[in-house]
Amino acid sequence: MKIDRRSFLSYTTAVVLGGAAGSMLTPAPWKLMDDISIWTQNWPWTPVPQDGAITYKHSVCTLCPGGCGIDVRLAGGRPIKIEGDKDHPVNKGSLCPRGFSALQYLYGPARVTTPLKREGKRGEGKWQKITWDEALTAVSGKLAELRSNGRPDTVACISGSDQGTIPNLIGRFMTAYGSPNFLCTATAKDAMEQAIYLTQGRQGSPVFDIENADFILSFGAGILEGWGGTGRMLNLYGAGKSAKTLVQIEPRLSDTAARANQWISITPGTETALALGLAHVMVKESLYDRQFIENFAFGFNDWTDDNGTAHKGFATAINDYPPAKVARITGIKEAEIPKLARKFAKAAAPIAVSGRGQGLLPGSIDESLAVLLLNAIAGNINKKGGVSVLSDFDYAKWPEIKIDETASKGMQQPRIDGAGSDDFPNTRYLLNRLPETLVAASGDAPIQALLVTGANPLYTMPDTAAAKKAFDRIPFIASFSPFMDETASYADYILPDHTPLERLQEVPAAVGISRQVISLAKPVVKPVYETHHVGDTFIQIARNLGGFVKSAFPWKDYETFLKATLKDHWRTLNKKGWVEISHDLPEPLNYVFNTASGKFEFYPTARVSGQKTIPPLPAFTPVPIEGDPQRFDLVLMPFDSIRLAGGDVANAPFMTKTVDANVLLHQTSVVEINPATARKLGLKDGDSVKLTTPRGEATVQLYFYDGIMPGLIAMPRGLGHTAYSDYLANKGTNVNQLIGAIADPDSGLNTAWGIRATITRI
Amino acid sequence: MNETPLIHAGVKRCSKWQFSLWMAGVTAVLLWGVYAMFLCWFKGLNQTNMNDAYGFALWIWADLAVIALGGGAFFSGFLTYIVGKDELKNIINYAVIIGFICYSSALLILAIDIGQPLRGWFIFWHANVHSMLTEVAFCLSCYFAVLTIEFIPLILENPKLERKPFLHHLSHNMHGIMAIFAATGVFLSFFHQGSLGGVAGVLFGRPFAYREHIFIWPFTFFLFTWSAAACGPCFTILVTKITEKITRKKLVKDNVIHLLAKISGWMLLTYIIAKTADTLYWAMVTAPNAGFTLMDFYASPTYNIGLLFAEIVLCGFIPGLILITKRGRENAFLLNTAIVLAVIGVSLNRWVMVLQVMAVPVFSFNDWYTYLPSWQEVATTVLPVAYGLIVISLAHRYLPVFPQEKELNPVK
Amino acid sequence: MFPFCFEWSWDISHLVFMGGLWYALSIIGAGMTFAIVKSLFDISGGHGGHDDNHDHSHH
Amino acid sequence: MKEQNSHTNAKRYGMVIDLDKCTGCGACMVACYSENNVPFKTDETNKLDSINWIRVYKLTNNKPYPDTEICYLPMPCMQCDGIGKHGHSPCVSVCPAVATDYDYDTGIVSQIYTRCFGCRYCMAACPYHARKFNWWDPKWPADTEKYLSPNVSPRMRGVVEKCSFCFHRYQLAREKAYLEKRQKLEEQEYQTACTQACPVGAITFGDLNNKDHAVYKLKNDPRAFRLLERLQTNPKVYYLTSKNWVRRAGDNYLAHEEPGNITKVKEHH
Repeated sequence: MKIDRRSFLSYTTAVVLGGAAGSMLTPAPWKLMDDISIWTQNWPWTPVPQDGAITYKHSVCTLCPGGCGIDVRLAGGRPIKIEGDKDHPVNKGSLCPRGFSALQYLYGPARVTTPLKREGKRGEGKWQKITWDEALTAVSGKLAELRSNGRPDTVACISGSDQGTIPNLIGRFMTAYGSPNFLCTATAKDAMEQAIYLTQGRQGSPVFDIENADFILSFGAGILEGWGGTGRMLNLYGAGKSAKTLVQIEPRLSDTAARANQWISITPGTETALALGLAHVMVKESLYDRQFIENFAFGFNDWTDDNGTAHKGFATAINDYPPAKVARITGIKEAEIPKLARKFAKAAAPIAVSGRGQGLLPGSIDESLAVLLLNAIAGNINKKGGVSVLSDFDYAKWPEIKIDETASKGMQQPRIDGAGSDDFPNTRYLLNRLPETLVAASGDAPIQALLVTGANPLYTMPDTAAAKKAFDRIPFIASFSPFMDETASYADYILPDHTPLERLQEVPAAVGISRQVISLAKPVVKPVYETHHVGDTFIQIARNLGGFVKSAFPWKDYETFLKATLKDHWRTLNKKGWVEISHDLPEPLNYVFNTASGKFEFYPTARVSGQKTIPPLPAFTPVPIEGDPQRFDLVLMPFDSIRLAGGDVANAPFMTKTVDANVLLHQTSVVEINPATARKLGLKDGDSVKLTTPRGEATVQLYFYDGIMPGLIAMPRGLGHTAYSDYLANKGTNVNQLIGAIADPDSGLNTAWGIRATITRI
Repeated sequence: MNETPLIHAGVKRCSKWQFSLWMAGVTAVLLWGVYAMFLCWFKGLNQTNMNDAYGFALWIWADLAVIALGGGAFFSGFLTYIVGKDELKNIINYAVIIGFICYSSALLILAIDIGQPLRGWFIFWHANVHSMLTEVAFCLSCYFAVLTIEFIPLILENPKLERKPFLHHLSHNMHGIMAIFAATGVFLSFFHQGSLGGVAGVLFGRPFAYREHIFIWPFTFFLFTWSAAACGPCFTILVTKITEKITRKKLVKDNVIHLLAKISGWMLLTYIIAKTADTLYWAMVTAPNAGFTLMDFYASPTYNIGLLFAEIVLCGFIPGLILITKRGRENAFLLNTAIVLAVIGVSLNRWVMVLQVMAVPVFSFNDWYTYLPSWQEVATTVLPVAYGLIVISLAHRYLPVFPQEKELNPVK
Repeated sequence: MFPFCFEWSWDISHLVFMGGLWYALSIIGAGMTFAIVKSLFDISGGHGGHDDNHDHSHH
Repeated sequence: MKEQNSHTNAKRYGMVIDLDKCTGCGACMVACYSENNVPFKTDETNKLDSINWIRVYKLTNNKPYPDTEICYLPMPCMQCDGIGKHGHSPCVSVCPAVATDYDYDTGIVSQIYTRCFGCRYCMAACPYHARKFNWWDPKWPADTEKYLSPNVSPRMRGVVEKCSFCFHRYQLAREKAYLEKRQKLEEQEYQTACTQACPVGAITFGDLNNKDHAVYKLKNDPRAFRLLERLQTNPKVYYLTSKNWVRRAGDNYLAHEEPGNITKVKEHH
């Protein structure tokens, strides 16, 4: 056999092919392929979480005023999971979706990682990173300049809260500096506090002993959706310890209404009439607490004052609210009203609560008062399972502030928002009045510098666009937000605070709970970015300003200040995480009323002080609503969802992820409408429509929901952000933008529960 | 040696320019598909409009459809080599080429369709023998190997290649044992066509797809194999007819076509009778057991009862009856109508067994799921069509695909 | 696929299924090996080609 | 898919969800995201491409105002036992690459992400839509990867994932018990993240075979039912409801059929 070039090639090829084919029958190439394949799939962008020993740290969630205890799970010191703290007296392990998402507030694209100085136009989003020294110098410099001009009162501070050491430290700073303009976001609590003050003459937080009640009559309160502290309320509901019976009164089948024993739909804005109507039945049928009325009530029956003038009492006044009339006003079946009144009155421990949804908006004083009086005639004041007042935690007295002449002059100036003035003597803060005052002022703006901390007014204020315009008049805005929120993104300087899991602070009292529980939010991780505790920042600014302002802050830093404040409690708090200060509730009834009469005033005499002519007895006047009914045939009502944060702290990406497509669809808010209403307008489920109110317009999509009163459109709060990050911005519509504020004639607080609206097909 | 022409002597082919122009056009479409394919590979399946409810969509339909239509290869092979219908040797080459195109396309589409193409071989390596898809993948790849083997001798008969002694011998030797390969192909096809039927039929969580008792085994298997055997040859005839139209030449004698058509007709008719029995049992027993009425499955505007009618009567009984009658299949118009209907019918059946399975809501509180393919999905599905045209064009131009061509079209 | 993969078990389903697979693969492999080897043998086996009068099915 | 004989000692972990209690707050979903390193995108409103191991559905009774009722229905993976309770769940038997498997010791259906090659046959098989596909590369922007749990491996694009009943928690509990030389796990030692997170305690979790576990009794509650029972998927997730319309919504019924009567017959299949 001759081997030429060709056959040599053929043989070689055959050998190579044969060898290759042969080796394919061995595991080697396959194993190799397996390894290569696995290796190629180790994509660098698929993270491999670092392992480490699992430990737990206890802390308390400060993402809302609920004050829930949390357990933070750490792996090698890295926080990896939030869980509810089963031992914490407030929430006993229950936690809301926001609490579970807390790690997404610690990390994420919404955070401000260093101090920033605005470049370009306001809100344009162009920033220059600056050092803390530069940032503090800039703010201190501006404040020093205004002070040296003798106008410290032109500095305002907007805070998310006025409870606890941080807001108090900032309040102290404002006083030492010389400005009365410490403003705070108002909530339903403010209206309840006023109702309590008017009837009982006491200052303090209203508390509802849901723990011991057996019948809850809720006037639209989102009992299971964030009202009264989410963790606490959900825990009570789950443990079956809360009321055996829940009656929910609101025009929309909310999640609370869905779980209630009875849902009573009511024409929105007429809740006061129903409360008075129920009182009417209870009085007529003698279903009230005689003992309480006889011994501790003033103005229940007709009375004559010292001048001999006869006054109608509450029992007479409610003659105006017979069931037939109330049924007409509220749209509730007439027979239902006495039935409900009897059920309420005959329950062993009934309680009536108000505050729409999560109680983010104050609402009308008459309504809060009417609901409180309903509790009173049931003899439910300062009783187990009733309504009482929790005095603010008695903080250790700090050294008295010495103020200089400039500060003293400044403090004598009237507040920018008119709170506490003759018009609104009982109101502490009226943030919603700030924009109009700013716009109305001629010449230089009455506010020259604005400090914003723990609040996001450019998102939460009614008629947000108008608020933004008003803020344009303020030459200097500094934000202390840890997040690039709407207000921070509109500021000139951002001096970022720590986020809740990095920030030391105490939580003085959980909202609504009838015991004084102080918890300590301990940092679970060292600050991740170049942020400063807002308390330290203010102490530093005070030091920079020097003089009396500086000497008002003798503490090295916030931690020293907090320890000094908490004194004996510090050790317990540091060790245990919370301390329950015994509070003897219910207090003996004769001790608790600081009214002129020394009694519980059904006829609140405090309401007649000043020049105002508010009829003292609660009466039903429809809570006004903006818009011409001829032009706007429907009513837009915001609602709160537990999966959406509607207040100062916005959603974490995880929360938005839970939101259903019938709430948000891509970039568009989905609004609920009764199918009957929509069909009348010739609209279909899923139609895109233009929603117009007197304050603005938005493109929304319709969702046919049978559980909403015809004629209404419901839109969730908490969407429509323009700042933060891609995970939140430009998703849906901010309902606040479509609704203006309506001032309560008594308190000046915002009562707008909705606005007239119309929809047109696009 | 370089003087050997690429094109066989004695046949007429279009000019180089005409051919290049045509190929350029088809290649452009192919490249569009290739671009979409790379998008899917490098960016992931977010390029598609599939979703968690529609995990199987256009691609899986295309897979099932091309495998059914490519069934012409195994069934013609079966008839030719095993049954011994010698006339069919005049069309078997083309059936093999079409089968090759269909099966390679199916494999390509599968490679695009899976989320982790680099792990595609796990289906072999970590095989779960209970999964229909494993059986499909195994038989599909083996049968593709068989089709390649069946195609190779034809390629080797290109005048230029045939001059190389090794290739010449290889071609000859492969021919010698072709019956064994064909038999293996038939064996494999029976399995994977059947398993493809099982793919939907075993889904007991999907009442629209699920079949019980003998209707799952052997019926779902039988129905798919039978329908592929019935409609695959129809597709072969259809493509032959189209090729004849385009080349303006008669390529296969009528008696060959009529024989294949007649066999297909009987296959189709028996299939559709079995399918009707299956549908009746499913509609009257299986579905009601799960709480569904037949009309629950056809309650959407897209998926209405007309679809069932179209599949069974219009594209089943009618073409079946046309093809079994001598007058029907010998009338050009009726024959063409019947083969087109049969091809549509089997494609429709595969569509229903993939997309409607996904569309039907199983929960009473869910709506019908809707799906419209993205352009990337369409492009990658058109890609095999362009690829097929290219292969057919090349094969027709350079290979002796139709043994009767010279006889039917003598070059003057 | 192979007995050394951990999914493998010596049960009836594996034997039938994998048996079928390996059976098909063997036929394909053996057939192709036969054709290739025979062709190699044919070209190098002394006589330059086979009988050219064979009947190709499609001629 | 190797079946083991020790059915008697085997555990069958399952869940009972009280729909009369669930308020639809979504805490279970968020706790699950966090526990299991579930990724998030900028737009998650298309629920058909949003990865949720447990999803809370909102059902309504479709009655007009004011007789409308709603009910929230959290739906994790049902961990089906399959026809005849042999572990042939709809998904396990179809996976061509054994990337999903039925564990005969716990009854939990696993998913091996590095084994899955993304054919999505299991998704087509699952009537509960419990299985989710990674259509995108998961991304953890701006340091968020720092909070990822080391106990659950993050998935990659192109693979299917689903609820595992927090199987890693089972493994950790078993490890702990082993170190403490214990054979048995206490009921509270192994609980899923959603069970633990539910702020109203609507979810109960445990061994359905163990008389001492709460789920053992609850599954026989007259209010108990399972989703799509008629398909014989044999889920290990039970639901409690006092409302007939909810029960009806949980399966398919012909017009004349009543929920209670149908399912009992099927038990013996």
